Amino acid sequence: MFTLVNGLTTGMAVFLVAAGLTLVFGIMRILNFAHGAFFMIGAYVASSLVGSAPRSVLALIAAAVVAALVVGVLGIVVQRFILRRIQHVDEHYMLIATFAVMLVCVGFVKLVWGLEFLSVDPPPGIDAGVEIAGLFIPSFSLFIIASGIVVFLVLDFVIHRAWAGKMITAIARDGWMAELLGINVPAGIMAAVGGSFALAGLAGGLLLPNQTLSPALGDSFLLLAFITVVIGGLGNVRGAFIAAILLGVIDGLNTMFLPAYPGVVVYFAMVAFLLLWPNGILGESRL
Amino acid sequence: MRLNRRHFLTTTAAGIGALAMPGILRAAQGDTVRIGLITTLSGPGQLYGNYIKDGSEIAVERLNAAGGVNGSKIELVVRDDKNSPEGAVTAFRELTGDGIKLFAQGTFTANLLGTLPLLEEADVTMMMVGASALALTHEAYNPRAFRLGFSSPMCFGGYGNLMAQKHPEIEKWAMLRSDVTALADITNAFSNGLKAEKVKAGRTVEILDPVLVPYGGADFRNQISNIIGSGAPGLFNVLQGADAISYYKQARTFGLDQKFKVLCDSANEFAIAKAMGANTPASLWSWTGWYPAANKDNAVSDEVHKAYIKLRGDEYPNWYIGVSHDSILTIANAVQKAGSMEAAKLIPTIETEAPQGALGKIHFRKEDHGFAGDLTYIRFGRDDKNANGWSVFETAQLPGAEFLERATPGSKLN
Amino acid sequence: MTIIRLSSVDKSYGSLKVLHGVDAEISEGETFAIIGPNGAGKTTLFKVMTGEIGCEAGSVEFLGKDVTRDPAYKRTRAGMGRTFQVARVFKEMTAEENLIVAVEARLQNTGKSDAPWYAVKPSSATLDEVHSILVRLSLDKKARTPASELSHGDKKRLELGITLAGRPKVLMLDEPTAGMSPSDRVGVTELIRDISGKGSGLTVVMTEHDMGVIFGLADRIMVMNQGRKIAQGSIEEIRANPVVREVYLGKEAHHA
Amino acid sequence: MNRLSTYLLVALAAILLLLPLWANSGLVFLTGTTIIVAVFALSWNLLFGYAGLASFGSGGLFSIGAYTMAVMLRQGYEGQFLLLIVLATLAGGVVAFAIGFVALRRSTGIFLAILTLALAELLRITLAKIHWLGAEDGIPSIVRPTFSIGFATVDLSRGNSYYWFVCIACALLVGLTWWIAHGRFGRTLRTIRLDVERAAFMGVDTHRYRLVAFTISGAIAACAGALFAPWAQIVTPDIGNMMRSTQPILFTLLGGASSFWGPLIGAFLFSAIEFSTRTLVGIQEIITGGILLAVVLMFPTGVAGAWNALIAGLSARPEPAKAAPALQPVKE
Repeated sequence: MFTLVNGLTTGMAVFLVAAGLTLVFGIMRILNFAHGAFFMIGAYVASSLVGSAPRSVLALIAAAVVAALVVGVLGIVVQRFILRRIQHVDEHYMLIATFAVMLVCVGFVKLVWGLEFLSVDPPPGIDAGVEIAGLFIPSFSLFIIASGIVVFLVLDFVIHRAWAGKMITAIARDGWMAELLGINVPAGIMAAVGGSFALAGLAGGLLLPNQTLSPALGDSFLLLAFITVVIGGLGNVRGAFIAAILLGVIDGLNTMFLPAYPGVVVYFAMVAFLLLWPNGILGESRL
Repeated sequence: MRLNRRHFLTTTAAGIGALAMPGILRAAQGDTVRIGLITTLSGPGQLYGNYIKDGSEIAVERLNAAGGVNGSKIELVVRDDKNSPEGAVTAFRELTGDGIKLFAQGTFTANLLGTLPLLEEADVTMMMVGASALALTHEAYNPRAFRLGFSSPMCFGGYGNLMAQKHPEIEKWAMLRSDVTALADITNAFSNGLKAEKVKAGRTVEILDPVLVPYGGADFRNQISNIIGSGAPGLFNVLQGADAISYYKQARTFGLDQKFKVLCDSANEFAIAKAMGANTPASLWSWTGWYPAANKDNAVSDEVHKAYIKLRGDEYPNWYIGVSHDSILTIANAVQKAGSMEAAKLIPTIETEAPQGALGKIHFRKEDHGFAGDLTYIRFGRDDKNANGWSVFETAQLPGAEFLERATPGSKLN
Repeated sequence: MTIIRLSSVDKSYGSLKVLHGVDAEISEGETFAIIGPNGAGKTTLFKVMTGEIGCEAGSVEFLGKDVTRDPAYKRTRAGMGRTFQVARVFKEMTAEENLIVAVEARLQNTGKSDAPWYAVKPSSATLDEVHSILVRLSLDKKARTPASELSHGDKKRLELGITLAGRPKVLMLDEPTAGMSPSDRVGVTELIRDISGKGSGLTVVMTEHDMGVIFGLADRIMVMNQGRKIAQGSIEEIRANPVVREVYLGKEAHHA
Repeated sequence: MNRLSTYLLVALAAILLLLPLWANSGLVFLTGTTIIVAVFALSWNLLFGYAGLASFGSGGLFSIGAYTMAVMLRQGYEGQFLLLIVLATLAGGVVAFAIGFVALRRSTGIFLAILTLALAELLRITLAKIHWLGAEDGIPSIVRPTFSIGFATVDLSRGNSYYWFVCIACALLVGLTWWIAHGRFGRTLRTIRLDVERAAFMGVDTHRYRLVAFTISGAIAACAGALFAPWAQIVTPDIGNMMRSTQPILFTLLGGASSFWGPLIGAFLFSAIEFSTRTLVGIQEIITGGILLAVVLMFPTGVAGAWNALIAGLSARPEPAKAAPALQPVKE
């Protein structure tokens, strides 16, 4: 039972990171190698704002939002000056470009924040634990789970219900037609891209008290987020949500039943998923 | 860590100079004693590589200020091993190709294993900075290399011994380590040390199998609940760097401080307290290779400490600073005494000399070139009275020679 | 002699059923056209014949053999050649290279590869054949032009050439004149008639929107509507068929 | 290929062969490493640039070759060195075939990429757990072998002889890959990358061709790994990590995927950048990332693409000059 709650926590943490990744794919058709680095920058920005001990949950959320804005702007800059220029060449050059952006981001973080570890504590209110049905659950876990669900619901609403989502969907499906319908396509793409990158920053801020900040932070989530995005179906937010929960629970069961090989079953699961559902469990989505 | 601008600019300028004129290194060869330093200056190991570089540079500065070696200045040529054996080999071959015969190298064992077989061919004498893996003085023993580091049986065997002495009442220990096979040496050494001392005192102790954690993971809650569920009052934690801090952080909400009577960290020393500040665990032991406050009567230690504070503005230097300083010092001292840079003369000199370093007298065991310095353990933790939120409560020292493993140069230790 | 036989073919995309028990028999040597309004299921039927997609029920026979489960490449080897609605050629290759790979693929498939195993360059026989196809398609002046730089009509020609290089028994043409200028359209129609003329023995199956092209080429016509076959016969019979007049010409008269 | 490029290639090959006679031994080592990873990148591009399949786990196959060689040399089979190379190559080919057999029919594109990535990571984790293979620290002190080939004894342990052996072996591999890529098989593969359906409608069994390409590419990657083991004289599980798998991708795209020589150009360019910035320690990521970005933005078709465009531009220039001979001042 506890394993399930933990699995859910891990899953939601991964989903927070994967959400932006899958959206960027849905809009621009690229696997963004720099996503982990953006996540890391979000975390560092937020940590500079709240210090090592945030005063309240609100302060943490506020810092996460600012981090999201900063990373969103950074994302737009990257899109405007790098990705857009090579958009029409070959999608694989986008890959190499995001890889290069990742390297630059890591170098940048090392120069600005240094190499020493930084740590931010959960703010008062969610730094203890609660007992539910005889089960001790850290309240920060609940915070992560809640954040994940809120982000998912908001995204799902925006994509499938709200006007903005329909507009973006129209652009992603057929840019020419969208333009004909009077949609400002470049502005729409800009907003969507900014929003997707901002999600990385938001995740960085929200997960700040979860782990330690170091220039290697980006790597710890990137691979799991990649796996989630692929298993869920590229560009498919609902798929990523389900895949993240599955991965979290699988990882939890891994530590319970196969403690000598931590973190290994996830790979087997991924290989199996890919062979069973080569297009992801919910299929690829062009947003 | 603040970026030291002056330092950054000089390295950059030197780099650009070297780019523009490849011959510049050769030109400077004349009457300087050149020491090659190969360490990890990119990727995840860079944190430790930077300490090694800082410590080595402090050593060079101090030695040159004191007149250098037999009147020649020491020049440190620093290269990045790119976190890989082939990166280390590239750097090593480049520098030996430039005529450098004296080397200090450190951080990862595999990178050292890559260069050790090449020492003979280039007539190199090498200091293995801070290296702890057994292989280096056993199956991969090379007479031209000296381990200025603490072997796992020594520092963690001593650690177990110390804990058995300090807490004879604890009869059950839990252990935790990253899923890195090489770290098994550490948990084994700790439990052996613990058991040996217990047996001597006529008591028994139960040591649980280590709980494994994926390296570089982000979420340790499952393992935390496993460990807490074990009911052991003592915990030995062998996670590294960011993993360890994340672990303590996540474990805090589970009431880590209340669940364990004794918390032992393997070797992260002040990195934990510096990151966690006022949320550092209430009390935590850690091994360290060099702690200036425990070496009060050692003038060299004080000077290195002061130089580091001047360089980085940080009062709690990592132990690598002291160890890397002493590595350079040992080489310089040997060159001075032997009056030569040939390994044939340097090796016996290093074997017999015992220069005063930051860690104390630097002396190596003749058979396998292992180092047996003092072992230092510190206990620190949360302290609201101190401005930075934590302070050091006690230190303990043990003579390393008592715990150094048998010398079996050239073959594996059983 | 029947060369292709479709027996009660069913095909659905998800919950949408697009083919309802379609039967058809195509005889050797004839030019057979499938027509119908948009969404009638022409292209789907075409794809079921070529093996691009499978079908849920029914069977496809080619040259007297059941090929329902055979993938496209096997049907191609057995003698089915196909062109696409929007010409698909290998854009990074020159016109000549496009045909070289096609000729070599045929030689390989029929086990008649004449170049030694170590050869890098195509054999001279291959090059001769390629040249003769280029001449026949009036593309010999553009042999070294990258296919991506060819005009729309030339791409169609080249694609036809790739298909012909496979020496098919049946030529499957999916809207061969779609999106062409009137002059190109005439040229391609001429070309198809030239290739499939009496004596060539070549069977042609085509879908087409342009009635002029169909009436100029087809021996027999099959009309589809809403996934069903509603009529089949010669041009005159189809013209006279009241059902066709109602659902097809009636609605689409202004179109044609 | 045009004449100028051919001359350049020959000149470069000559420089590489003569390098140990004058260059610093670190540069020689780096060059040897680069030659091997360049061939590795070439094997990857056989899959990517010709069959249209992107593998993110090629490091795993490199690792299989390297470990096979390291283990066999440790077991004392150095006398059969040439056979060991063949054995390692076969090992890579067999593993690649098995993976391709299961995976290729079901997944292509990004899914194949991620699948191969996961498999390579699994291999790395497994290798790091096997004590017999040295766990994380790998197999050190690998000998450079001495063996006899009937009439003569070849001693690769001395001086630069292994460097020259690597040069010859890699030249053979490049030649083999060139032959595969430019012959009928390569032409057919290209059609599969350009339009897989169109290729099928020429009667090409696209799945089989892809599987064969996957196997050959894996075999060559493993062969490069086998050459690498005695070169570095140590293998560790990290030899097949994610960075290794991204290496050929970077090299290929940097050099130009549409050119056969692209991966080689990319590999040498990348090493040149790394070597010339080796003294700028601590800001390596920014330098490498910045240079990559600059190259991608300036030469979006890779260096080979830019070079070919330059050559095309140069050879096209005389024509307008012919059209208007007298009045045109020559601007160079």
